[in-house]
Amino acid sequence: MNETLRIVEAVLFAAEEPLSLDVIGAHLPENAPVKALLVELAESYHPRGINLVERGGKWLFQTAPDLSHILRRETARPRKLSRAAIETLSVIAYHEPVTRAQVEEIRGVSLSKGTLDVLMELGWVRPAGRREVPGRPLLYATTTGFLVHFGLTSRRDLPGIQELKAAGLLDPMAEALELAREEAEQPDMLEDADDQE
Amino acid sequence: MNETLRIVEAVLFAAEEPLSLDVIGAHLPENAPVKALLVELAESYHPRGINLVERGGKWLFQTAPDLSHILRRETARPRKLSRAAIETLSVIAYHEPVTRAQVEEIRGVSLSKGTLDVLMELGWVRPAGRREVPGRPLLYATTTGFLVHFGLTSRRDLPGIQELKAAGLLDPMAEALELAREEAEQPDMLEDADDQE
Amino acid sequence: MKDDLIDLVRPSVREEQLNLDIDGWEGPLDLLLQLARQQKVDLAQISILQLTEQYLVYIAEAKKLRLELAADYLVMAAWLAYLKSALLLPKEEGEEPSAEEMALRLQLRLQRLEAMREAGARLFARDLAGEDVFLRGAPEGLSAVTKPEWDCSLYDVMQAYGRLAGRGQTRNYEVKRRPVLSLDDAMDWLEKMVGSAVEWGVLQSFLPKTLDPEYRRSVIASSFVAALELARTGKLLLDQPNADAPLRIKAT
Repeated sequence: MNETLRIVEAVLFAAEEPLSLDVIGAHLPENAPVKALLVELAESYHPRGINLVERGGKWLFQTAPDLSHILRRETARPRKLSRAAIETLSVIAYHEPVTRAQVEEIRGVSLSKGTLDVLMELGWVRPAGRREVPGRPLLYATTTGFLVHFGLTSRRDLPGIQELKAAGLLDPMAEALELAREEAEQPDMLEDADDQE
Repeated sequence: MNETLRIVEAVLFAAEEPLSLDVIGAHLPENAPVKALLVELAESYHPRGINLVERGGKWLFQTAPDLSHILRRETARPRKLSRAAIETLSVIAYHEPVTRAQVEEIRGVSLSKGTLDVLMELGWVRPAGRREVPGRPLLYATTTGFLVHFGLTSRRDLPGIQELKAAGLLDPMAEALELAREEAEQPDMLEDADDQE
Repeated sequence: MKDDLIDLVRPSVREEQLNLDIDGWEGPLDLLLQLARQQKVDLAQISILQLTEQYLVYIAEAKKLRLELAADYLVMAAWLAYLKSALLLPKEEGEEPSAEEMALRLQLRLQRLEAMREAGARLFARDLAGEDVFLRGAPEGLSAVTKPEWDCSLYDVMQAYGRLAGRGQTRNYEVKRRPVLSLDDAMDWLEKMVGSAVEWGVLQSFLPKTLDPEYRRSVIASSFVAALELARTGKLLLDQPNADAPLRIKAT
C-alpha cells in the first residue's frame, strides 16, 4: 500500500473529529493530492465494515450503515427531541442562515426558551453572524456536527431540498407568493418555468 | 468482503476499549470462529496505516507504529479549559476592555494567578492598555485569534443578553435582576464602579 | 352546499374533540395543518374556504368544552372569519390585499410548515451517528499541527457568560440613605412643640426647619401622621376649618 495513503488512513483513524483537507495535508508531503487520496481510500473501504465519508468538506471514518442492527447499543438511547426542536432544526438547516424571527414565522408560533439551547448544546446549531438589518438580529446555522450526526455530505444532501427549492418553498415569503401567483394564473406556463431552472 | 469479517471490523472500530474474544463473539452468528476471523482481519490490515493487534488476549485497532512520528501522539489529548478560565474569557469577550478587578467583580470571586496567563498563552486574550483611573489598572481584551478560533466575524456576533435569554442560556434566577444587569453593562457605569474602588 | 361541507367535516372533528388537548398543538398554524390533512388532498389543492370552516367549528367546539384557548388561536379564528367573509362576498375593486391573496398566503404558509415537518421526519429517519453508525470509539488523538488543542467551544463561552449574567450576584446594590424624620421622632417633636399651647396654631409652624427639600417632604409626611396619631390618643386637638385650609393643632 502506498505510503502517503497509509498516512492519510492513520491520521483519520487517530483523529477525534472530522478533518479538513488542510489538516490532513499538513501531515503529508508537500503538494500531495489530498482529495484524490481520500477518494481512493474511500473506495478501498467501500466494501468493508468501516467506511470513509465526507461531511461538510471534512472527512471521517464511521461504521457501515448496514451494520446498524448489529452495533446498536440498547443502553445508550439518546434522549428524544421535542417536536419544536426537530422542526426548528429543519427550519434552520433548510433555510440557513436564519434569524429566530424567521423560524417563528415559518412555524407560526413563538420559540420557547431552551429550544435553541438544546440544539446548540447538541452541537448541531451555532450562531452565524448577524443580519445587517435594523436590530441586527443574530443568525443561526448548522454545524459540521449536524452533518456528521445525520450522515450528510453537505447541506445539498438534505432530504428533498432540491424539490423544495424548485417549488419555491424555501424562498422568502414574498418571492414564494409571486411564484405561486404566477402558477395559479398561468397553469400551462408551469413546465416552462421548471425547464428554466 | 465476508459479512462476518465486516462485523468484527466495525465492532472493534467502535469499541471504546480493547475487546475479548467473548465480547466480539457476542455480536457474531453462533459458533463463528472468532479467533480465526481476527487473524484474517489482522493480516488484511497488516500493510495498512491501521493495524489490528492483540494485547493481553484483547484486540484493538491502532495506527501503525512506524507512522507514530507523523502522528506525534505523545503530546496529544485536548485539554479541558477550567471553568474559571472559560468564565473569565466570556467576561473579557463581553465587556472588553476590562480590568482584572472588573472580571473579579462580575464573577464574584478573585482570579487565581494562572487564569489570565492561560488565556494569554492560548492567544485569545491580550493586554490592551491601562484605564486612566487611580492605580492605572491594566486592561484586557480578546484577540483576532479568539475570533478565528470561535468562528466569529467580530465581537458583535456574540449573542447579547436578550438573545442568550431567548436561547435559554441565561440562568433562570436572572430575570428579576436582568434590568440591573443591563445597566451594569453600560460602559460608563463600569467606570464609575472603578472610581469608587 | 356549505352546510354539507360542515357536516362532512364535523364527525371527524368531534371524535378528536373528545380528547382534545389544545396544549398538544404547536400553535394555530399547526392546528390548521392537522385540519387540512382531513381534506386528504395535496396542500396545493386545498380549499381554504373549507379549512376556514373547519377551524372555526373546531374553535367553537373547544369553547363549548370550556377549553382554555391561548390568545393566538382566537386571533387566528378572528382572522379566518374575516377571510371567510372576504372570500364569500363579491370582490371589491382595489382592495389590498385581496381575499385570494390572503388565502394563497395561508396556503403557502401551510405548505412551508408541512415541508419542514416532513424534512424533520426524513432527517431523523436517516442513519444517525451514535445510533446507526458509530464513530471511532477510542481515537488516539492527533497532536494539533500548530498549538495545543483546547477543548472549549463557542457554546461553552456563551453558556459561561449566561451563567454569570444570570447569577445576579455580581454586583452589590447599596440603598442610598435618604434623610427622613421617623414617625416616632415626629411624634416626640410635635408633642414637645405643642406643649401647652392653648391657641390654635398652623401645623406647619410647629415643624422642624430645614432647607433640604427631600427632608422637608419627609418631615411633612411624618408630622401629618404623627398629628393624627396624637389626636387619636387624645394628646392634642386637630382642626381643619374647611377642605383646603391648613391643618391647625393645639394642646388638649
